[in-house]
Amino acid sequence: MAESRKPVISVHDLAKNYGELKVLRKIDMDIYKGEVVSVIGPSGSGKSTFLRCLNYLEELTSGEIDIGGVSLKGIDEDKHNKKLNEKAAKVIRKNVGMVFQQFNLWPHKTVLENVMECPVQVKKANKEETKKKAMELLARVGMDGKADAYPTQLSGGQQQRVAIARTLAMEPEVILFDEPTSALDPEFVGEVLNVMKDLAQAGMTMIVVTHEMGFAAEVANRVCFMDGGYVIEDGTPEEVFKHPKSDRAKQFFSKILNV
Amino acid sequence: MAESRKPVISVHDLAKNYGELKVLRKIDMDIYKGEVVSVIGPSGSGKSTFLRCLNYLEELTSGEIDIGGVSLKGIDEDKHNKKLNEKAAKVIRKNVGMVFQQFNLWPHKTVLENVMECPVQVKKANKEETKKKAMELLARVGMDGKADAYPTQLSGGQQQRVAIARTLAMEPEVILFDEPTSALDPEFVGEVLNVMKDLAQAGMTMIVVTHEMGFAAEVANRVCFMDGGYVIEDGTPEEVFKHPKSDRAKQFFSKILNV
Amino acid sequence: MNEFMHVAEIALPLLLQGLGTTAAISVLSILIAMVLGSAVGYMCLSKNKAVELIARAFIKIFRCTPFMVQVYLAYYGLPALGLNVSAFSTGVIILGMYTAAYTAVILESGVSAIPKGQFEASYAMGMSRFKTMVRIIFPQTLKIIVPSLTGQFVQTVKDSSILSIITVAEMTMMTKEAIGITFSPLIVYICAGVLYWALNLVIEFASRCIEKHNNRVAI
Amino acid sequence: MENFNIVWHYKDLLLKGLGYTVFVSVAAILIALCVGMLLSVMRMGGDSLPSRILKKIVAVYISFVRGTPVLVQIYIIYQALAVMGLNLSNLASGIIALSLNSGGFIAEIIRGGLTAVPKGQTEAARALGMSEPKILMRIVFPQVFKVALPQLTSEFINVIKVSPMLSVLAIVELTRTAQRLVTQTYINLPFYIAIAVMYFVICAGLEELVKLQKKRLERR
Amino acid sequence: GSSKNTGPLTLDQIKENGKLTVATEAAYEPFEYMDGDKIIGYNADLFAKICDDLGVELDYIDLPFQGILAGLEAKKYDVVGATLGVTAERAGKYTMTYPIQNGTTVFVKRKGDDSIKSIEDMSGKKVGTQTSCYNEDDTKKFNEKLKSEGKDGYAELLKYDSFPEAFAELKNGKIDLVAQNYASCAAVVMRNPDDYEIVADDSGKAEMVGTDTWVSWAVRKEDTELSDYINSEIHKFKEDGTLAELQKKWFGEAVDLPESDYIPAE
Ligand SMILES: Nc1ncnc2c1ncn2[C@@H]1O[C@H](COP(=O)(O)OP(=O)(O)OP(=O)(O)O)[C@@H](O)[C@H]1O
Ligand SMILES: Nc1ncnc2c1ncn2[C@@H]1O[C@H](COP(=O)(O)OP(=O)(O)OP(=O)(O)O)[C@@H](O)[C@H]1O
Ligand SMILES: [Mg+2]
Ligand SMILES: [Mg+2]
Repeated sequence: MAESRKPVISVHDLAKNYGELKVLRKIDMDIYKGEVVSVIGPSGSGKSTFLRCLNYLEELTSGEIDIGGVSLKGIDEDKHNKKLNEKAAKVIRKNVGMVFQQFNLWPHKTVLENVMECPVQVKKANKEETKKKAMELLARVGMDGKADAYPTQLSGGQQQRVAIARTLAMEPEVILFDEPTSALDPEFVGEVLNVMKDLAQAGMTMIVVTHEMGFAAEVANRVCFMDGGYVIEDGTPEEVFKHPKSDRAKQFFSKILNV
Repeated sequence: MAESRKPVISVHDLAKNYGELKVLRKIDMDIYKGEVVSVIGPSGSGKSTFLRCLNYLEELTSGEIDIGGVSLKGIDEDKHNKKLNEKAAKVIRKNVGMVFQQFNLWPHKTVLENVMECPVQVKKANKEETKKKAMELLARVGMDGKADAYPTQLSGGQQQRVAIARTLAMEPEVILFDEPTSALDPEFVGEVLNVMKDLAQAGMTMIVVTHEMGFAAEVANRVCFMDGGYVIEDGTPEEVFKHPKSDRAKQFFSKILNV
Repeated sequence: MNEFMHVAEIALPLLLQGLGTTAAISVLSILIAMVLGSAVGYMCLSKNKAVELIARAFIKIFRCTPFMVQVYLAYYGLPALGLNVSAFSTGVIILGMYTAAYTAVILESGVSAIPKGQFEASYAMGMSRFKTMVRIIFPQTLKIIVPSLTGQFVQTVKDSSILSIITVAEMTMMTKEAIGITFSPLIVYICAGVLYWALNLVIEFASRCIEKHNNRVAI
Repeated sequence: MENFNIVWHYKDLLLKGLGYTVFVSVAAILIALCVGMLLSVMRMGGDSLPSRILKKIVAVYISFVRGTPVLVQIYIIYQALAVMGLNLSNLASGIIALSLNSGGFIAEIIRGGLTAVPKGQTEAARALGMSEPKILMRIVFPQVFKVALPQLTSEFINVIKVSPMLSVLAIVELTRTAQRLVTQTYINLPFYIAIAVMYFVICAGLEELVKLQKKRLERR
Repeated sequence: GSSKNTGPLTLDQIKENGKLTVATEAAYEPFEYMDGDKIIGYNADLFAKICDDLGVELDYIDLPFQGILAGLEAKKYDVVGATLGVTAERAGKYTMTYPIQNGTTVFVKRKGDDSIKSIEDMSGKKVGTQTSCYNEDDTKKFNEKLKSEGKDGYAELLKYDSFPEAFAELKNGKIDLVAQNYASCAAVVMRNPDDYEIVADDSGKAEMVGTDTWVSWAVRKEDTELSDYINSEIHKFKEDGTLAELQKKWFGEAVDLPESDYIPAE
């Protein structure tokens, strides 16, 4: 990690409440270009919420997120931040892509149309060019053979690979993955993880919420363990898995790592 | 395994088609008292269908299943078998319980009512006694504290434990499990597997379709590997996992066992 | 405003008189619809193809023709068949049958919304088809269909207005009469609209209470 | 039997009435779709005061439309348009009345259909930077209309079925034609049976057609 | 529709529009009824002549009777040319033109129904009329009068959407009497002499219910130019014999009609 460079994403004091419920409490995190950060932790610890805040799919309660010079701010500090956030989100979403657990492909469009939709509609890109690029991306995830299929005709693993291609089509600097393999049949997990490995090797900056400890250990160069809305552990996979500092992490790993 | 005893379940030449699709092709299998059989195999290989035939949730196309002296027969041989099967199913379902992937608890009844419903309605058992026994069973799966809760108020793991208690209440000789943990959050898988371990140790005959290789290796005393509607491998966990005879099984394990 | 009060003063007594008839017709028709509709709905789920076909034909005929035309047919057709029933009874019967067709569809769709696993778990536990329906499926179905049933019954109240064409003195008939006296159709119709609305809000309120009760009992 | 010959004698008039019925219904349902979409969009607004008021208005509107007979609504709209000084033809007033009525129902259908579009679908679009109107028009509504096709069809059939009430505005659609012929010939049953069959063919035919189309869509 | 202006409608405007819009319910033999998809009848003939004289087209529209006066106020048309009984209420709200026929209510029974010998024999009979028609009012009042005399009154008063429906019901026995204006009843009986007859006294003269009533058309109160013109036309038709001729054609007899004091007191 090159601490001297400017971080791609910089999170300060981020907190998020749902009414009374404090889901994120006080998160500080800098993420640098080329990092692959794996976020792990028990159910309900706030992993998804954290990811969703980075993309402004959730309103921030307080604190600040800075991405590429544009920032989102908590509305507790100032109600008017909401309007500003909505503007900022337009820029941020161009830099930050997201891949969901449930793939969320649009079922009424073919694979190719799914990939082309946003470049054409949002970036107003040329149709012919976009199509060429979309086919390249589909080839990269091994899905060029299914360009004209509808999502429901694909297996989960294939859908997720298309979803990744769709995100790549917007040429983001960072991609957020929220449990990208946990809705998949075990046999298809591998193919999606391989695509992600390739992305990591190609230098893509990625934040991955996952239960796949194998992937976290092998591919990530940084692991964050969350619990109760806090980031409790943050370090290399070696540090976090082998020598967790907190009891909560120790306990969690003991449950997950052996049946 | 005591090969000399009469099998509890005896399957001869079982085949099952959905229209043109051959889902089970030619299955022969004897299952003896106290055996814990783990059925594994890729998605679509026919594992669920096999289990559902044993309980007559599916019509058999051809072949025969004999359970406790009563038999189900394929309707390809004789259409009238359908009527006979329906009668036989009434007896068979008393001997064979089933636990589903999606738990399928009845949402409009409390935990206790779920467990009591069938003994009272089907076996016409005495209410007071059934209640006593139901509470014992709930205690056995660690759910006696939630007797008056409704299913939706429980976690997945808790629901599955109740579903097991509900099945036990009918005092079956064999219990069929269809991926009992795959709808659970990872943190809750252990508690259900532990209940199943206890049952196995108490001598219950069980057939378990599962993706939990750890459980298959540790608890089962027999593993069947299915593919394309055939049982390709059938032996001890040691034999099947370590020295699979077929290439298909080798390939499958290589994908599943390491990321 | 003055005119409004004046017209309302003349119209309301008449309208309230009609409201009673409207309520009576609605209640009786809904009762018929519940009994007949459940029977037709159960027939739709039957394994016997002939039984199912009869039920489907019943539904189709009643759903695919305007209620107004059904009313005319019943009013002129029943006497032609030698049945001498009053206009009121004709109205109740035809509205009951019309609503029954919709009730049957709602019931059937409610049953199909219950996950297959609920049936299978019951069969696997040794329950009979009938027991499964009565003890496991229908109780869950009822909960699901309360909103659609409410919608249908509100519709029934409104459809009763069409019975004015066969001399039934329900609220719409009284509305016409009040207009004949006051010559202020807009005001009278607004009064009538509000009364219908109020009647239906009562139904909706009752249904919401039932839903709340359901939610409290089993989540 | 000879009575049915009379029906045959007037077949041209009846078919003309049928044509009117179809025209009025199609026009009304098309406008109603727009009204329905507009109402649902108004109902999706956030928690700010204006959008809360808007939501309340929509709620009252829908409740009124659903709670009062169409006949009453037709009269109220007919009179209200006149009071507002809009001098529209009866045909236009009738179509507007039907659309405003049906629009309320369609808004409810869309609301139901919206729950069938997983939240993830819109989130994926949002995360990819699509604007909210685009998300609605390109991602949400196409899916809503697909899942809600059966309900939308039965709403269309409903429009056909309530169109006879437009006879009170002198729109000579099918039922009004039959009524006229009945008063002219003093023969009732054969005419009413004839138009019942005509309505049945139209409505049941439409239902079957949509079912077929839906099956074709599902095959892909 | 007719005038877009808010002020009263003038004859010039009508001429400019090129048409006079007249609303009626064409289910009222022989005043106005459908022949194929054309409205014909006594009123139809009169309006055709009036429009001819004015040099404009007749825009004749067929509407259900119940809402017809409302549409006049809403300026949907210029004249309600339906057969309106002249009542104090109606005259209070609209200008009622000179009468064009005698509209006193009479009863029609099934031909040969011996249980009804005079209009006093109403005990336990079912009577039909049309909703919101002025005959309904007279029929109700007559019932009250019978009751005040200690008689039983009607078994039931049924209100139909239109008179033909009521006559059909009378024929098939669902009701025993229809109450409608004399002129129409005379025409109905004239065309169906085997089915119906008017309830008459011993001398065979039709028995009238209540006081003499006249029928005419309604025009908005402010449109005085139009109502005056129509009145002048009716007057002219009386003078030149057109009216008597048309009455003979449609009703079989001519009737004397007043031009003043035809509006009853409240
Ligand atoms: N829209 C919401 N309204 C209220 N509470 C919410 C909402 N979304 C999430 N929560 C709550 O916030 C907490 C954190 O949820 P989150 O989805 O971030 O957890 P997670 O770590 O991703 O868990 P999992 O591993 O199950 O996905 C949970 O307690 C959840 O119930
Ligand atoms: N009702 C049905 N109609 C038609 N085909 C069916 C039906 N049920 C199952 N199948 C097909 O039968 C095959 C075997 O299905 P089955 O559910 O038994 O597989 P499985 O081994 O349990 O897979 P999984 O691990 O995904 O649960 C599949 O190809 C499936 O599509
Ligand atoms: Mg999550
Ligand atoms: Mg399965």
